[in-house]
Amino acid sequence: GGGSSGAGTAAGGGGTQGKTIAFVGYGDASPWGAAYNKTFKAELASSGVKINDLTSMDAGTQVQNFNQAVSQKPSLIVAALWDTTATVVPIQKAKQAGVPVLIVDGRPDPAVQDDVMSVLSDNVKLGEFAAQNIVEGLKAQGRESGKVIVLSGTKAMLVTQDRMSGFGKVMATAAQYQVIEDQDTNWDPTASGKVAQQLFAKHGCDGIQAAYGMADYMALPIVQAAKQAGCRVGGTDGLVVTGGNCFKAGIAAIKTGEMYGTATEDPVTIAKQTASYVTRYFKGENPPKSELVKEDRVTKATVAQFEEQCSQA
Amino acid sequence: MSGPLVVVDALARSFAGVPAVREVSFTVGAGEIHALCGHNGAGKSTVVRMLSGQLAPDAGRIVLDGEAADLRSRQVAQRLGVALVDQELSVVPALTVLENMTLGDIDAPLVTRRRAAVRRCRELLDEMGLDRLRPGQLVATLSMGERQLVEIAKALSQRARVVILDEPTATLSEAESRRVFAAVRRVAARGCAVIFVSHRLPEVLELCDTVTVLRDGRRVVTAPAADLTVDRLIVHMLGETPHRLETSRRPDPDLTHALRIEHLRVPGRLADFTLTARAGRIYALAGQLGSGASDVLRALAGLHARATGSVQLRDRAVAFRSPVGAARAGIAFVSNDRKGEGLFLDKPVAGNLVATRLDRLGRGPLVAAGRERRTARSLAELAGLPPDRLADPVLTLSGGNQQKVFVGRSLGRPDVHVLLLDEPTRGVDIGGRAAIHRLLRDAAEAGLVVVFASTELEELLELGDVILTMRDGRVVDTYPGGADGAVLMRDMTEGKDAA
Amino acid sequence: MMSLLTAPPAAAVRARRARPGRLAVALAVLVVVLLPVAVTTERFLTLGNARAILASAALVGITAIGATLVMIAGSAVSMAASQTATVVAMVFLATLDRGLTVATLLALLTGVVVTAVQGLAVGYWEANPIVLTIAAGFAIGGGAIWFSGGTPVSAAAGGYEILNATPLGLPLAVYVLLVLAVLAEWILRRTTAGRQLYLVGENRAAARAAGLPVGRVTVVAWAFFGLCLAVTGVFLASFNTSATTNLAGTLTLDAIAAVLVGGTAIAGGKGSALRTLGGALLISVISDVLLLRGYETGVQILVKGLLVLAVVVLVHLRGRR
Amino acid sequence: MRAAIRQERLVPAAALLLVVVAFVLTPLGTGSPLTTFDVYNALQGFAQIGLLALAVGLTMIAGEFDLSVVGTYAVGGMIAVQAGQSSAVLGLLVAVAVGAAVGAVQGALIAWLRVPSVPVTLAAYIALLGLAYAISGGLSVTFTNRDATLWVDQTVAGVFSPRSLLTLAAFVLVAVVLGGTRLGAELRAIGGDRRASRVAGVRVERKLVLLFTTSGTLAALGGALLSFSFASANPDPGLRPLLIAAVAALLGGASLAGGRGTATGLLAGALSVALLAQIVAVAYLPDYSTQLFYAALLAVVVAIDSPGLRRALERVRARTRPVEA
Ligand SMILES: Nc1ncnc2c1ncn2[C@@H]1O[C@H](COP(=O)(O)OP(=O)(O)OP(=O)(O)O)[C@@H](O)[C@H]1O
Ligand SMILES: Nc1ncnc2c1ncn2[C@@H]1O[C@H](COP(=O)(O)OP(=O)(O)OP(=O)(O)O)[C@@H](O)[C@H]1O
Ligand SMILES: [Mg+2]
Ligand SMILES: [Mg+2]
Repeated sequence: GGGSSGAGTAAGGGGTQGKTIAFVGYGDASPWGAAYNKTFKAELASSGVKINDLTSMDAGTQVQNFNQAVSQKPSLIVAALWDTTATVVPIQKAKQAGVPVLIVDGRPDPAVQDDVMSVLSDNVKLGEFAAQNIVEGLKAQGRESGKVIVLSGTKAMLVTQDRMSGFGKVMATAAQYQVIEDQDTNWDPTASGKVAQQLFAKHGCDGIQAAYGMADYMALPIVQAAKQAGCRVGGTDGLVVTGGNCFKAGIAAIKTGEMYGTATEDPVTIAKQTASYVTRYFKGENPPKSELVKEDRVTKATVAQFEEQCSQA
Repeated sequence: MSGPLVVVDALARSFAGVPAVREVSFTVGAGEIHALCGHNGAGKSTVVRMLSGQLAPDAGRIVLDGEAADLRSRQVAQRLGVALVDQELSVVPALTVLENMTLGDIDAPLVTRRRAAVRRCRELLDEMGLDRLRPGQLVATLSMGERQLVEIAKALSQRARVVILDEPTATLSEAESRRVFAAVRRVAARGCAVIFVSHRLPEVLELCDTVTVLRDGRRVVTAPAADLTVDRLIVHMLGETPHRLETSRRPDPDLTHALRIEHLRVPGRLADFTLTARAGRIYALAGQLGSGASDVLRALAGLHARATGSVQLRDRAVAFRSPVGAARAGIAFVSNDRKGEGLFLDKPVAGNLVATRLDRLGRGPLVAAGRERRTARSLAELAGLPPDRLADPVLTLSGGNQQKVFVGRSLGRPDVHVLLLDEPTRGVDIGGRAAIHRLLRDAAEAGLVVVFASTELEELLELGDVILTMRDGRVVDTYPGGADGAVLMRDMTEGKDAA
Repeated sequence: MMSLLTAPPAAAVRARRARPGRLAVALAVLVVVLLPVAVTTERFLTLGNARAILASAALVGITAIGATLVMIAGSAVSMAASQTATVVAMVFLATLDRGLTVATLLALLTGVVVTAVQGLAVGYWEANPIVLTIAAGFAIGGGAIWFSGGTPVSAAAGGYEILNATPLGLPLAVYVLLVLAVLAEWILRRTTAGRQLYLVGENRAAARAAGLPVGRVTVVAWAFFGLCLAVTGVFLASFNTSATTNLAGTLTLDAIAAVLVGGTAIAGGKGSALRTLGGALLISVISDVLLLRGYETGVQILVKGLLVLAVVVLVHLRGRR
Repeated sequence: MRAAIRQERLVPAAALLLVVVAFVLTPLGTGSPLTTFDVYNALQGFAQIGLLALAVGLTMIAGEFDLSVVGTYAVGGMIAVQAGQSSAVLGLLVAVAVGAAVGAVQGALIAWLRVPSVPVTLAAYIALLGLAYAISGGLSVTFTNRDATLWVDQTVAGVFSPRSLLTLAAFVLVAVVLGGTRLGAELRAIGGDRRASRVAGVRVERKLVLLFTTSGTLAALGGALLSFSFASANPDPGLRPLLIAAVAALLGGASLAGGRGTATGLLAGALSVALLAQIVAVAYLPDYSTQLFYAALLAVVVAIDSPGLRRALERVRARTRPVEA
């Protein structure tokens, strides 16, 4: 077998026929996961690759399932990680057992970065896009200064941390706009709505000019909270809101002007790219060890272009 | 050993400023069986709880074997040799007989030695006549009487110097009581001091050496049992002689208002029961525990889902397999378990009195507050309850008054045609008992069918217009009007065969 | 005549009760401690903040009002609240294309039916409510994924915006909360079913033996709870404009906390919807003060937990005889 | 009535039997034979929830319900990782000590002030969650002690790991203590009838404090071992571990009404739940099917335990066969 690119050497090459993938992804209870899983399976349906579903919804089960996958010696393990550190040892075990691993979505722990292949969302970029949306939106309103709040996903996750680093980098280039609050709302729409309500009470409409909700389903509650607090949203002087992980309702909000923009990281695109990576890998085409999915910034100007892509989830 | 084993010296205790026990003193010698008598709320159990380490006295002291004892907890009391049968049944249904026997026993080894424990348990059970029980059996599977006997056996088995029994025989049959008495006598003969609380005055006089009578928390008299009679005891307890009830026996000839019970059966409990009970009369079911008397009532009240047979009231079939069906047909039930199956103890007296007629106190789904208040007040008057207590939680009432609330709840309801009462005066003193009997008599006169079950001869004779003796789930005999107590007792304990 | 006779002892009884209990003292202490902290917090005493406190209490409050009835009826707590609200939200959004009224009715129906069925089992079968609702939570959650495939449900049409209206500056949900609280209190105090709820909750065996309609009364409480859950779900849906499986977040425990802080007895028989409203607001005020004072998330949750603990203990000390 | 004694043994035995049979039969569906690794992995799953199930189960036997264990689980894991970077044993000890203290405080409130356990432990859960957040800044904390991580999960005798063996040992210890001393009966007595136990002379308050201290200790130990195994500690594990532990305890024959349950039953319950998860993994069933299985199993527990349902069935039977000799 070829597979010189992968960490494992056993399975690469020889075509897709008869290959098995142990798929240790996010469970269907996560909307992102559901869309990803569906697309990924559909893309590989005709290839003759057998996919063993070991998806799950929490870190503990995932570690179990990862170990289970290793023990079954599949041609490839495809995994999306809930807890990056918890999967360090399982990944090392896979390496010892000669089972190649492909990590998708968020990057793995740096300790095992070199032991795996990866198709990653570009989370740093996604953070940058969010910041660009905010800076652009505020500038378009002609503001000399502005205060920004951030309601982030679970801080414990590398995904969140990477996005915040990209976000911070861009915000640093526009010093007139200042991040005044950064609250962890745990990827929980209700929590982000509640915290937003309180932040508008704390700072008043005048005290907040822009908001970043790390996913569209966290940004939309911010919009509602602002409206309920009597603050203007969008337009020439209203709140500038940006989201992420674009999806249908977010696109609709951008069209109506309630959200300034969002960014992709839609599951369908990355699922297709993963499927293609897997195919290339099995066919011995030596795909690069790590691929980044091309992420895009979505604003009113480009919304039409991404509507289709963002409406899958 | 010189002086008395137990000295109770000017013991006092109040609750929320209201004295329950005032400067009570008495002594009990080794080998003596000492009775505490008094009407409900006289303070007997409060004394017992202070002696057994459940309650701290406000004043006074307890001297055990010449040494002042600070009974801070049940454990301390047990260590000082005080064993207790509480007024409330205190075995744990979730445990086996054996586990209950050793539960909380300070002498039980920390690490269970099972074989020895089983043997000892077996002996104790046999002594109590409980040879049918297995030590490994869950207490949940035992009858109430058996549970009580297990608790008594446990207390008597502890290496105690003082044994206190608070109404141990209230749920026991005559025969079972005999066994308990024998065991108590054995314990006393061993040199224990026994303190015995009971409302059954004849048994008090029979068993005990000395009697102390309490009234309103004060000691009225202490006297040798030999010098007392039931009547004199009653005078001490009440301060006067209660008038006996004269009974009126005017049957309502109108059979259309009758309750017709045909072939009522409850698998394993009631073999076959048929009765036509007329409005205006009081039917007494005489039977010891397990005779089926109380099962007749429970089945009629809808509490036996497995009951079969046919029941008609006023010529209409009664859906008697659920309490809602029975209630809808006009049957009201007063259980023998006032706490568990009767009152809403945290709710005020007024709320309890109207609890079962809320749907009739207003228009549609609403309760009319004024009507509710008026109804509660008139019911309190009817039942002879102090009107100033209407807003207090029932919990704060004495046992007698609680029972009046329980009975009063079913009175004056046009939709109730049948009143079923299981042990209507359990744990109620003589004064309260007469009041409750009066209530039942009035209810019958007002045209209700009244059926009650009791194990007490006096009550059966006093209240029953028709007495049915029961044993082993069957009716032994029926006595319309007047019966001989001795005959009743024989029917209940031995059935007809022995006659 | 009667009142003449009874007046003195009744007064005495009242006097005995009127002595300030340990709780009155303790609650006073709490207020004395909280109040200065609150009023010295910058921006606490502003209209906007009052609005935020009310708004953030609204959804948890609505669920808690329903949960109060269930707890009073002796059915303890439901562990399936958040899953039920989520499913209702999905139904609402998915059926919006049939019009707002139809969608709302279908959503309410879903909430009531799903919850009342559990009430049937608790009321008529005497099923253990906690075990039952853990099972129901798993079933509803798992079933929702099974049917939806995990895809988030977006609004099938518009029309829901009216539910996000803010008449007089307050979100509609706040008004609904107040209406439901008053309605629940009225049901509890004035209707036969409400009064029977307390009796069933205090002593179920006694209520049964007395021939009270234990099953029916329990179902009424659960159905009302289902209605409240459904209302919560509908507002959640229109607030978030789409429903994911984690839409209702920590609603289950938040609602239970509000009911308990309001002093309703976990064992049943005692409680009040208005006090639950107070409990929801108190928790909301606490979170608000902590947020305004700029504590980080962890400290916010920690202090909130400790204060809830303090209130629960205080409330309990009063309830004890 | 008699069903009561059988139930605490019947339910766990039936649950375990059912799941074991299903587990053994999975090859029929998947076509690949079971391996010792499958058993090892199931036992790893058992190690993950076992101590939590034991903690919850013990409180259930005494008629209480400790919601806070999942908070102690999180805090225990967090502390073990932070204090155990240099010495894992030290971390473990500190975590367990904190867990015991947290449990003791709650036990004291519940016992001496007689506050019901659900309100107290719910509030404590919220506070503990906050504590875990506060001491970690809301971030997952990485455990750098690689030796400890490798040690706890190394294979022992093919199917065990030190982690699952420690968990089993805890069950055995509890079983011996409850079965061989007065403690077992006293715990059930407290759960069955608290007033009667008090009258009988059981020191109810002390036992409750001991009980909650134990449940705090077990939960913290469980959390610590899990963090060691994951090489990281997560400040918010969510409610799921608690619910699964409750499922295990209920399948283990404990009842929320109290007074019922044994340590061996709880062991069977925890093993059943772990095996079930393993079946779902081995058979590649979708993740949510575990939820549906739990729901179905709990539904059976609910049905067995519903007196009203039993009565309704009896009523139907009495009506359909009205007269019998
Ligand atoms: N815990 C308590 N709190 C308040 N009052 C109490 C308490 N216990 C008893 N009392 C009151 O003290 C008085 C004496 O009660 P006690 O139980 O000693 O009576 P008793 O003689 O045993 O009556 P009975 O024959 O009904 O058992 C009663 O008025 C009772 O209501
Ligand atoms: N649990 C309690 N809490 C507060 N006060 C109590 C409690 N139990 C009794 N009391 C008070 O003790 C007093 C005496 O009680 P008790 O029950 O003996 O009254 P009673 O109605 O005269 O009894 P009975 O009808 O048996 O003679 C009552 O006035 C009552 O207020
Ligand atoms: Mg009195
Ligand atoms: Mg007494």
